[in-house]
This record gives sequence, C-alpha cells and structure tokens, in this order.
Amino acid sequence: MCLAVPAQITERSEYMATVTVSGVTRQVSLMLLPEAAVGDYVLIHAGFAIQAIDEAEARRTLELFKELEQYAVDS
Amino acid sequence: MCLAVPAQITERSEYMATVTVSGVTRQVSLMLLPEAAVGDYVLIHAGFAIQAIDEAEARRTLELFKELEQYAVDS
Amino acid sequence: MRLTAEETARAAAFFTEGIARRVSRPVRLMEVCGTHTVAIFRSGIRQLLPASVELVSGPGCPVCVTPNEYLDTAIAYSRRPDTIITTFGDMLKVPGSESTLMAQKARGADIRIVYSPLESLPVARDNPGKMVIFLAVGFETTAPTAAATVLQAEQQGLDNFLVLSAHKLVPPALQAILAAPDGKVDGFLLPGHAAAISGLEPYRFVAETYQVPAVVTGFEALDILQAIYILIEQLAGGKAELANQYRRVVKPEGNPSARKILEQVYQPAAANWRGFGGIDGSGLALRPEYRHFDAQTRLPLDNVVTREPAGCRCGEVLRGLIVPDACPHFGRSCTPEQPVGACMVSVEGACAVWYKYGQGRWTYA
Amino acid sequence: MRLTAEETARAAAFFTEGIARRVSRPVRLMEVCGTHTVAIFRSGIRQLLPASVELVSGPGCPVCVTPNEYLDTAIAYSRRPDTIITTFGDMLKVPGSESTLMAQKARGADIRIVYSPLESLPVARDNPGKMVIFLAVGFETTAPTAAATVLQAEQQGLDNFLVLSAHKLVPPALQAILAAPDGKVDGFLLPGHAAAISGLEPYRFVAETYQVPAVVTGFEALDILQAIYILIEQLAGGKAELANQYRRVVKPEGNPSARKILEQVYQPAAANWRGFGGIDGSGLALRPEYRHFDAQTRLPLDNVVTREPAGCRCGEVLRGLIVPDACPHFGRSCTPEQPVGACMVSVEGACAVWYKYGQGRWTYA
Amino acid sequence: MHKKQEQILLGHGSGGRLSHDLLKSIILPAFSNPALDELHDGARVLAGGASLAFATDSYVVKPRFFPGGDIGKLAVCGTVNDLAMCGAVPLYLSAGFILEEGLPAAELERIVASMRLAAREAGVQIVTGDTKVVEKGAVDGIYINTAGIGLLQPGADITAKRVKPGQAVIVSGYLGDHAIAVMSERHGLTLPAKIVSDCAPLNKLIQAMLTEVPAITMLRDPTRGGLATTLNEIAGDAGVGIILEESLLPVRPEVQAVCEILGFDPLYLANEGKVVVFVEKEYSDKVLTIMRQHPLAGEACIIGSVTEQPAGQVALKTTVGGLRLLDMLSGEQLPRIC
Amino acid sequence: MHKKQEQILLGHGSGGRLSHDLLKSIILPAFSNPALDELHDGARVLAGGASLAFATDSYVVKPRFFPGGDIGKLAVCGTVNDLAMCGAVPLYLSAGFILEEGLPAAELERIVASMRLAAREAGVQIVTGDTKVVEKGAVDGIYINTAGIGLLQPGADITAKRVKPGQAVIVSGYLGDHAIAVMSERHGLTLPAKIVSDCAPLNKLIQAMLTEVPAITMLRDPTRGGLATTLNEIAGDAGVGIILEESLLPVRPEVQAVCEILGFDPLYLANEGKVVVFVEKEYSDKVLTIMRQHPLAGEACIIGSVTEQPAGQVALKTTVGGLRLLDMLSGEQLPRIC
Ligand code: SF4
Ligand code: SF4
Ligand SMILES: [Mg+2]
Ligand SMILES: [Mg+2]
Ligand SMILES: [Mg+2]
Ligand SMILES: [Mg+2]
Ligand SMILES: [Mg+2]
Ligand SMILES: [Mg+2]
Ligand SMILES: [Mg+2]
Ligand SMILES: [Mg+2]
Ligand SMILES: [Mg+2]
Ligand SMILES: [Mg+2]
Repeated sequence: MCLAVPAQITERSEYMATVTVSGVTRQVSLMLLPEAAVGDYVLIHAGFAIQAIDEAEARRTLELFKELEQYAVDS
Repeated sequence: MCLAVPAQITERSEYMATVTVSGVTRQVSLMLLPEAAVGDYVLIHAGFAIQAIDEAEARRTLELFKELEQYAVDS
Repeated sequence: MRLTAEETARAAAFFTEGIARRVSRPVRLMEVCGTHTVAIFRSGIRQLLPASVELVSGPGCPVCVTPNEYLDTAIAYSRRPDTIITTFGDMLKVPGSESTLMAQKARGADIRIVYSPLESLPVARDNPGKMVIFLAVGFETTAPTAAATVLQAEQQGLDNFLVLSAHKLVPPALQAILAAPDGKVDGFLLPGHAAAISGLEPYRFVAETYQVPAVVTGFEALDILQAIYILIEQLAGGKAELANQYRRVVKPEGNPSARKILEQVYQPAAANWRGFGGIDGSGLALRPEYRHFDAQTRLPLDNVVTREPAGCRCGEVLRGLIVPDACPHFGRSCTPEQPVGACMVSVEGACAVWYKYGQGRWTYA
Repeated sequence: MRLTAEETARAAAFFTEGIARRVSRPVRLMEVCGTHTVAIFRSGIRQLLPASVELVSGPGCPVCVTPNEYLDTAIAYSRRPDTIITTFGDMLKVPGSESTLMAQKARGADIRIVYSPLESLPVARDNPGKMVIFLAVGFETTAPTAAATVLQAEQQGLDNFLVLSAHKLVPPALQAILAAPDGKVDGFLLPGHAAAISGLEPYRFVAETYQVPAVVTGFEALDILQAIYILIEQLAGGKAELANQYRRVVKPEGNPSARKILEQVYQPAAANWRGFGGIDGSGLALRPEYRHFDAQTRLPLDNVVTREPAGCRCGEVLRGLIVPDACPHFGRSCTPEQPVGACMVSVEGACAVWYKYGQGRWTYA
Repeated sequence: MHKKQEQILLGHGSGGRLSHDLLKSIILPAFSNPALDELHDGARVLAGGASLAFATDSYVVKPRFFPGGDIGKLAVCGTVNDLAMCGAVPLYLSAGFILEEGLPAAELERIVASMRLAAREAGVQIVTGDTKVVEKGAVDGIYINTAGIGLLQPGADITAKRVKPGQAVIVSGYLGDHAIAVMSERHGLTLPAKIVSDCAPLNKLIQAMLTEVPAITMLRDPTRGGLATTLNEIAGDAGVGIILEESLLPVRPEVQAVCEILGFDPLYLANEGKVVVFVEKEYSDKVLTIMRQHPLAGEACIIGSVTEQPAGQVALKTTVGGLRLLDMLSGEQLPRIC
Repeated sequence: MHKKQEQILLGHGSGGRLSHDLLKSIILPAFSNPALDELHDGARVLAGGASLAFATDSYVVKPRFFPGGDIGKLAVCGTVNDLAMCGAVPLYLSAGFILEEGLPAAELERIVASMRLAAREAGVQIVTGDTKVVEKGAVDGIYINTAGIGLLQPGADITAKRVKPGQAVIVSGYLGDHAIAVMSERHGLTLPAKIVSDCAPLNKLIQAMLTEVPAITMLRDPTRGGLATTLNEIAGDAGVGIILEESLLPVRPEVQAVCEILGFDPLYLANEGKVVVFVEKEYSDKVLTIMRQHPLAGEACIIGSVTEQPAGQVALKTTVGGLRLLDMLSGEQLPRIC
C-alpha cells in the first residue's frame, strides 16, 4: 500500500534534502521528518522522508537472518 | 498586385453567394457587389466578389484577338 | 551489509521449515497491505508455504478500496478544459463507471503523472489560468505527504492548487473485518509503512480486543517469512500478541511530526470503501481552515452518476472473503488488459497480482 | 469561348510584330502592378519584345512596398502569447529587420494563413481569450475586403478582432514617380484590378497632367501584349491618352459600392513606402469610429526598432530606376532562399520574379 | 537577414530547393556513399549477388482521408512507385506506424485495410513492421513510413546519366490532381467529385514499359515539388536542358481553377500516381502506345524534349511564344492574393 | 468497462501485451504472409536468389539526447540489431526523418553525425532516405524511421521454432540501462555519470557468434517490453517454458534503485544494446567465451534455461526459492507509490 525506499541523506538545506540510493540521488522534503540529519538513513515515499531507519536494528535483523541456520541445525 | 479570378454566381442568399470556376465552387461575400445576381460572372478576390464582368465586352475582346490575323495579313 | 543469495536461501528455508513444522491446523492469515501482497507473489512465498497456511489479501490497496464514485469525479474534473489533474501513476488505468483517466488523457485531457504530490505545485505556478487538482489517495503513509503539500501551497500563496481527497485509515477497516460475522482471519501481517507513521498503538486492539495475533511487517521476502513464522508460533502457542518484526523502521510512537502535519490539515471523517461501504472515521477530510484547497468545495460538480461493475467480486476479495480465482470473471472476462474491477488493474490489486504472477493461471509443479 | 493555342499564338504574333514595326526609339514602359510583372515573366513576353522596348516594374507589389517597420510590428505582435495573427500567405516569408513571420511560426507563434480576411472572424469567435490580428495589406482592390470584414466584425460584436493596416493607394505613388526628376517612364501599364474598384478617373492625371500614355490592362498575356501595342501606337503617333484595354472588368466609374464601404471604414492618411518614404494621402487609416479595431490603438507596442537591410536596392527597383540584376546582390548574396530584401521574397517582387523566371540568370538563346 | 537557416522550416520538406539544400548541406555529407549519392528515388544496391532497389518514404499527409485515397494507400503506392522509378519490380515493403494516443482504432483499421488493398494491387508483400504510440499531441494522428525492396529489371538502367539531348519527355497524365484533392477542404473550396487523388501503384505499368522498351533512360514520379522540381533535379543530374511546351501540359480545368484562385502553379503540385519518362524520340511512340493501353496512363503525352541548353535547367515555351525558366520550387506554395 | 479498446493507448506501443493484441487484431490479419507471420525482429525473404533479412523501426525517444546516445544512434543501432537478430549481416539502411518546423538545424546535424558514426561502427551504409517537415506541434521535434537490409549468414537459422527444452538462455549484460538512462531526468532523479544507455550495434558480436557457433537457435534484443516480454514472445512462439534464476539476472544497483523508487521492474525495461541467446547447453560455454571477449558483452551470463513447462510461458525462480510466472508487460510501466 505504500512503496518506500531506504536512502541516505547526503545534504540538507532547510526542509529539503539530497538523498542517495545506490548512487542515485533525489531531492526529498524533510517536512515530515524535520529532525533528520546528513548521514542518516531515512525511508522515502512520494518525495518525502517519512521515517528514520534505525541502523542498529537494521543490522540486528540482518545478523539474525544470517545466523538462523544455527537455530535450524539445533531444532 | 491583386490576383482575381472570374467566376459565375450559381446561388445567392443575402450577402453570400456560391460561385463556380470550372466546376470548383466557393462561397464569396457580395458585400462589395450587392447588385450581383445568379448567373452573373464576377471577379473574385480574397473571398469577395469585387466587380461584375461585362460579358459582351469579354466576347468582344476575344473576337478581336481571333480576328487580329486578318489585320496582320492586311498590314 | 547485505545477505548473499545463499544466505537468503538458507534463512528462507529456516522459516519455511519452521512454519511447516509448527502449523497444526489450517490457518488463514491476512496480509493487510497491498505492498505485502506484491512482495509475497514476487518472491514466490506462497509456493513455499504448506497447504494449511492460507494467505488472503486485505483492504490495503488504496486504489482498490477507492470506490467508482471517486474516479468518476476525477474523470469529470479531467474533462473540464480549465483543469489539470496531477496523479500518482497508480490511478491511471483504474476503471470508473464508464471510463478511465488514461482514456481521458488519450482524448486530450491534461493529466500529469507525478511521483510526489509536491510536483503539483510548479504545475499550478506555471498554469495560473488552470485549476490543478491532485488526486489525493493513500493511507497513513501517503496522507501526510498530501497534507505537507497543502501547507506548502498555502505558504506559496497558490490558489489554483486543489486536492480531491480519498485518503483512508487502516485500523477502522481492520475493525470492520474483525467485527464482521462472515470472515475468519487467524492472524494479520500489518502494514509496516503505515505503522511507521502511526506507531503501534492503533493496532493493539487487534490482539487485545479480538485476541488475534498480529505482526507489523517489513517488505523483504525474509521479513514476510519471519512474520508468518511469528504468527504461526503464536498460534501454536495459543498466544495473541502485537509483534513488531519491522523494528528498524517502525517505532512504537511512529512519526509524530508527520502526524502533527496530517492533523493540522485533515480531520477524520466517514469514508466509503469499495466492498465495505461507509466506515465511520476511516477517511480524512480537509479541516475548515484548509477547505479552500478542497476540489469539491471550490469546483462543485453536477451530480456524478456512478455504478459499480456488475458481477465483480472485488468487495469480497478486499474483505478477505474470497481469493481472486473464486471470481468467475477472473482470467476469463477479466484480465489486466480488459479489467472488470479495480482489483484487476491496480499494481497492488489482489486480482491483478494473482493474474500477473500466475496464481490461478498456472499450476506450479 | 476560349482561344485555341494556335489562335493565341497568332494574336501574340500580330501584337509583337506590330510593336516591333511601330517602335522607332528606345522606350521604357512601366508595369505598375506586380501581378502584371508576374504575368509578363510567366508568359515570356519580354523575350518577344524588341530590345528597344524596355519593361520596368513599378511599386505595385503590396508586400514589397510595405516597409520593415510594419513587418517588425507584425512580428512583435505574433510573439505575444495573447495573439493570433491571420495573414495572406504573401506575407509569411518577407524579411523584417531581424526575422520573418514564417520563422516566428516555426518557433511556435500562432500565425494562420487565410485566403480571405473574412476567415479571421471565426478564428476570433473561437478564441475569445486571444486577440486576432489581421495583417491588412494591399491596394485599392484588397482594402475594401478588409473594410467589409471590419463591418462584419462590428455587426457580430467581435471585440477581439483587430487589423494592422498598411493599405496603400496607387495614384499617389504614380504621381511621385512622375514628379521625380530621376526616372523617365514613357508609358504605363495600369493595374486592372485596382481600377476595377477605383474606376478610371484617378488615373487621368497621368496622361492629362504629365502627358504620358497609359493603359488600364488585364492580366492575360494577350491583354498585356495588346496594352503594350497600344502604348507603342500612342508613342508612335505622339499621343498621350488614358486607354482602357480591360473594358470587360473596368468600368469608368469603378465599383461605387466597394468604394462606399472603404470610405465608411477608412480615411486617407500619409503612408510610408519602401523606396519612396512618406507619401501624403497614399495610405488608409481606420476612421475614429472604427479605431477600436486598430491593433496599434488597442495593443500599443513598445518602440519597435527597425532597420532596412544594408545594400538592398529594392527602393530603386520599386521606383523603376533600376532592374533587379543591376543590384550587386542579385542571384549572389540575394536569392529566394536567402533573400536580402522584400523584392526577392514576394511572389510579385521584381527581384524574385526576375530570379524565378530566369531573367538575369540565363541568357535566352 | 543574410545567414544560414538556423531552424527547420516547412519549406525544407516541400521537395523544392530548400529540401535540396538540406539534403546537400546536412544529410549527404554525413552519409555519402555511391548508392546514396545517385539521389535516385531509391538506392540501387547489390546484396548476395542480387541487384536490388531500396527506397523509403514517410507519409504525413493531412487530412488522413481524402478523395481518392488515404494515408495508407499513399504509403504503399509511394514506396512501390519509388522502387518502380529505379527500374525495379517491387517485392517487399516494411511498414512503420507512429500513432497518437487516442487515435480511434477504427481509423487505424481503415488505413491498414487500404494498405492491404494497395499492396495487393501492386503485388507486393508487407513483410515487416513496427508500431509506436506517442503521447497525445506528440504526433498528428498517424504517420506511416514504408521502405521497400525491389528487384532491378534486367536490361533496364534507369539513371539520369543516360538522359541526353534529343530525348522525349513524357508524362503519364494530368498534373496536380493529388495535391488539389488533398487540399480541397482548405479555404472553403469545393471540388467536383471527379477530382480525386491520382494515388496509385505504377509498378505494373513501369514493368510493362521496361519489358517492351528497356531503352527508357529515366523515370521519376513527380511527387513533392511537382513536375518542375522533378525535372530540375534530372536536368541538374544529367547536365542537360529540358524544354517543355506549355500548350502540351495536361492540367484539368478544375485544377487550373484552384490554382488561379489560390495563386498556385500546377507544375509545382504533388502527384502520387504519375510518372515522367525519358526516352530517345525513336521509341516515344512505342512508349506512348504501351502507356495509353494502361488504365493509369490513358492521357500519357509528350510534353517536351531534352536539349543542350539551358544546361542543368528547365525552360518552358509559352503559348504566346515566349520562353522562361522553370525553376525548382522555392520554399512551399502558400495561398496568396497577390 | 468490458469492451474492445476503441482508441489507441500508450500501452499499445509499449511492446507488451497490448502491442501484441494490436498486432494480432489489426495488423497481422490485414497483411498476413509467411515472412511477416514469423514475427521475427525482421523478415527473412528471398530476392533474386539472395536470402535477405529486412527490418524496420521508428524511433520516437524523448528526450532526443540522453546519456550514452541520442535518437540518431538509436535509429541506426536498433535496426542493425534487428537484422543481426535474424542471423543476418546488415548491409544497407534507409533513413526517414520527420522533422518539426522550428527544430534547430544544429540538432539535426548532431543527430545525423551520430547516425554516421553508428553506421560506421556497424559497417553499414545509409543508402536512401526521406525528409518530411510538419507544422509546429504536429510532431515532437524529430522522429526517425530506419529500415535495413541484411544478408542472412549461411548456416545459421535463427527462429523460435528451434528453441527446445534443455537449451541455455544467455543475456549479454546488464538489464535496463537504456530505459533508466533515458528516463533519468524525470521526477528529479539524478543518476551517476556511469549509467548510460547501452545503445550499440551488436551485429559484429552476433556475426562472430554465429560464425563460431551456427547452432545458436534464437537471438533477440530485449528492447521495448524488456527481457520478460521478449522471453514470453519466444516461449509462446516455440511452445516451450523458460525458467530464469532471479539470482543470475544482471541488474546494476543503480538501475535497481531507480526501479525501487519509481516502482518499476527491471525485467520490463528496454535495452538497446543487449541480446538474449538460446543455444544447446553443450555450446553455452563456447558462446559465453566468444561473447565475453567482445566489449559489448563482457558481462554475458546464463540466466536460465528452456523447459517443457510452463509451456508458452516464462517463470522465475526467486532467491528465497519460490517460483512465479513472469508475464508479458501489460500496458506500460508508470511511476507509482503503491
Ligand atoms: S477478477 Fe475481476 S471481476 Fe473478479 S473480483 Fe477481481 S477485478 Fe472483480
Ligand atoms: S536583389 Fe535582393 S538586395 Fe538587390 S534589390 Fe533585389 S531584394 Fe534587394
Ligand atoms: Mg482538464
Ligand atoms: Mg501570438
Ligand atoms: Mg523515397
Ligand atoms: Mg517517394
Ligand atoms: Mg519519387
Ligand atoms: Mg519494432
Ligand atoms: Mg524492427
Ligand atoms: Mg527493434
Ligand atoms: Mg528487436
Ligand atoms: Mg522521399
């Protein structure tokens, strides 16, 4: 119901930011996420950053997926 | 300075007339030649009938051109 | 850091094996969100699940739940010579009662596809003699972007930018499904991006009031497999909790800044949903202070005559009561090229997704 | 009744032989009218005349005598987004100081070719948001058609139809030529279609005041040959009379109805002619009662900066002082595709006619 | 005002001198090769031992449907004729459609049906194609490109280089019908029903002519730019003069009338089913006999002859006995009042 | 809403199912003949004893100039490639220009210059052409049609009929670069400079491949409609299934990123310098070796194989181990938010 893409902020000026996804850049509005800072990963949707991505959580999920096989062997 | 074509009036209604030139028809305005009647030959220019053509004079000119050779022989 | 193809395959195998091992009775799980539906089909997850785990789609395709009335109104606006329509690409092919926006565009209507509602504002600025009407559809995720655009238009003093609003909220529709006597859903995959804005609170009633397990879920194949795994684990353990599989994006409090802007511009209102009818408090209307951005207030239309297509079972599909190939039209008189209902057109429409990815058309060996 | 090819050839031979026999000294005859110029070249009449009979073109190409100032103004109007220009095809390619209407059209200006000024009125009716400006050029023959169109617009209540007037009258230009010390013309072929409107009276001064023979002439090759024959006969006989070769069309009184409409809408005014400069009473301006149809009154323009092309000798060509190939540009730096002056562009322009029909480019065997 | 054209004007597509200039200044210098440089209606090339003709044209006619044909018929006949003018028997056509979003499908069907008929009449197969659809407003309804392959007729060698003084110039019928039929709706002119486009495939006529008289030196269909422009091209390529007789030029009175009203010259009007033929005078009767037996060339007649002078140019002998140059079309013909 | 399409929609030109429907419902029934009915990238025909390929395409790309190419380069490469896909060595091209009044002459010169370069790179000659100019607004700047003639390579027989279960499916490199480079300006997306159109003439690559491995059964360039549509056409024509491995599909991360932002699928994006190859598995290493030596196919790889089932369709094995149908493009891809 809502396509959204993670992107990293590389520049910001007032309520606009430049974000990059795998080298592709785009201007997005920060009106909905005014606290976002350069370097942050954010979710973009319809030209707006709509939420920050928690990098620690993201890493945790990935690590979990990587290590699942251990559980699989156990069970 | 002014292309104009002889045409024959085949219909008229108020200030508009249908004219024909060798089977090609066109609507022209009679505002500049209100006295023109169906059957008349008129000169058309820029969508208007601008003058009536005197058929007798026209015939006279043609006949003159045809008979010139006689004069030529004479002279 | 990314997973290799092999790591992905192994993690997937872990979840699918775990699901198969833990499921003890036939269960029906609903992916509420259309983006989940697409992700499930694109990654072929259905073929990985045991027969006893049935996935049904829910009302989470904004295009599908928008009734014909809205499209007919949009089409009526597009026909006016004094208007320019801006819209997400999603809306173009959706059938109204008699036509589509795409057909109107082919006949010369000025309809422009935008990726962001903000792209409407330069159009308005460059066409002072026209009214620019943005077709504002979408759920909690998208509605704040439309609200922010209205605020920008206000700030820029644009008085020829209007919105035709059909925004919808997810929880009231879930409530309607849970309260209905006819459908039985054993667990919910909840929309991660809607929850990224609204937070977890609005979804607690699913587990707490109705005792149905629910997981806020991300959009990768593994996110979805993990969420199904969590639901099956809860069901096996007799639990009914609200879990958050998508912690990297969904905070318990959601995005308060976005909600503030949404609430500044919009207020809850009753809304019509295809398949549900009117649901109180399930829509969003411009607040009186912003009513001058409302297309229907500024440019009232003569009565738009609307009818829903005969025989289309989109309503039941959207309420999770039937799967698309239970509809007699499916794949026969209803295909993406000759659709009967919106669910066969929208990229996230369950019928379109089933058709496109082969479910109900091809028996997977 | 038509002449056969053979009869035509015989009549032509009669005249050309007669001319050759009667001419006793070199004479310069001016065909005042551009349509005569074209007819003379198209029928190859120049090659039929003895070397002692020189034909020079006069100021009777309405496009050629219209100075750059007018074209620059028309171009400035065409550039405005709120205008539509309607024009005879004749004007499209004529160079102004910097551009042409055709180039403006290529850049997107809304410029429409009409065959009749009346075709402007439906354009005005269908485009209420635009000013439709008709480029009103032409002599006595054409001016009444523009006047009648203004009356029609008035009657239809069209307030977005305007004319940019550059109409001109023939007799004042003839007067200027006859009064000038530099040119010597031994006889005039007078414009049959202008006289069809004005009658013979305005031309009597040529013979009576200046003692120069003159013949009002039709447009067939034989009409022209006959008129030349008549002029040569007069010159041989020492006479200076106004003859009417074109009696089938030109009545002594002309067309009083047309003149009445012309005078109702327009009044005589000074006008600028390319090559002549200002000539009193040689132009037509809308009367005060019709001034609201005047483009320059209704849509005043900032100063239009105008310059005539360097080195172009159109002025001398138009006054009959030189023939086109006396101009060093002719056929070299000035061709119909890369014209320097208006005379190389207009279908009736002497330079264009010379070039197109080969005079000055090819030595006829 | 004295400068190179900086932008493309309508006249660059008129087939006249501006078209020529564009070709010579931009296209030819870029692509130059012997087959192209011949500047024939199509190219004569060798492929796998076969002697072929290869031609293309795009069709942008407006209106799309006109008395006597439509854009589809034109698209088939035009390229078939260009192949025939190379001395080839047309075999295969390609068809590239560019459609405007919103075009009624029924119009496309009608156009395609008339292509089918024309192809059948010409005996060619449409073997490959392409369809593009562009946004509303990005094209005017439908444009069609056709390209064609033909097999050069053995024994024939159609090239301007073989046009020599003394040869007769023949035209297959009335001039200007196509252009006048197509523009009939404009400026309120109404034509009698019999004035229709002459659009037709000439290949069978040409094949018959070349089979009987392989000595024919040059063929061309006087399309855009009309007879005058076509003859100028040939005179230029051959380095000869061409002199026409005004009294011999076949023009219908109706076409003449429209020309007089709008200020056009019929010698510059496009034809889509006519051919100009060059042949030594000794063969001209034979050629005329063959042509007049064919329904598409019943009015075939000699209109002039090839001369030494004016070298590279065309002249016209007028009915009053004068002589004048008949230049290429410059720009395009516009309706005028003076 | 259930009725036949009454007007042409953009989707009819997308190369997907609507294009197919238009072809099958209007074009083919009118023109049907064996060469056309093969529905190859070009037709394979006989002329004067020579075995030829004949292909055409119109080019309407917007913007006219894009990273990595322009409409002129595309117009040459596209038709050269279609000929190559028939197993032919391209020899001659035609070029038909439709120009909008007001087009800067300098743009035309630039486009023509890049056609010249592309033709030189491909080793073909542009031997015939046509230029039309239409009124301002009647076309969007410039459209180009090219048609081409090629000589079929002896020994090769490229036809979907020879595609059989067990054969390998090879693609010559990254998917979607052209489409993404062309649309990069839209919706404010900025691509890194290295993402450029892959537009290139593949004929020399193909010639090398067919010379070494005449056993190659099928070739096609996945242009409009992308890889998925191309493979569906082949599966349909051959009556076989094709199963791809998602993990093997070469897509640049930047292209993937644009797809995720705008909601596109890279398997449906147009390529202009890529080829899909079908060959018995025993030859696949040899084919890959030849391809990878060529600068235009350095990333060539196997992406799947031909199967019995799903007959006439294409499926994709996903990274999580699922299987799904890969349908033809339906309509056109539009940027979306859901
Ligand atoms: S298959 Fe078509 S008709 Fe049936 S429910 Fe889906 S959209 Fe409606
Ligand atoms: S030839 Fe050209 S420059 Fe010379 S007078 Fe004529 S228009 Fe002017
Ligand atoms: Mg509108
Ligand atoms: Mg304007
Ligand atoms: Mg051609
Ligand atoms: Mg042609
Ligand atoms: Mg031709
Ligand atoms: Mg194609
Ligand atoms: Mg092709
Ligand atoms: Mg192609
Ligand atoms: Mg191809
Ligand atoms: Mg051509």
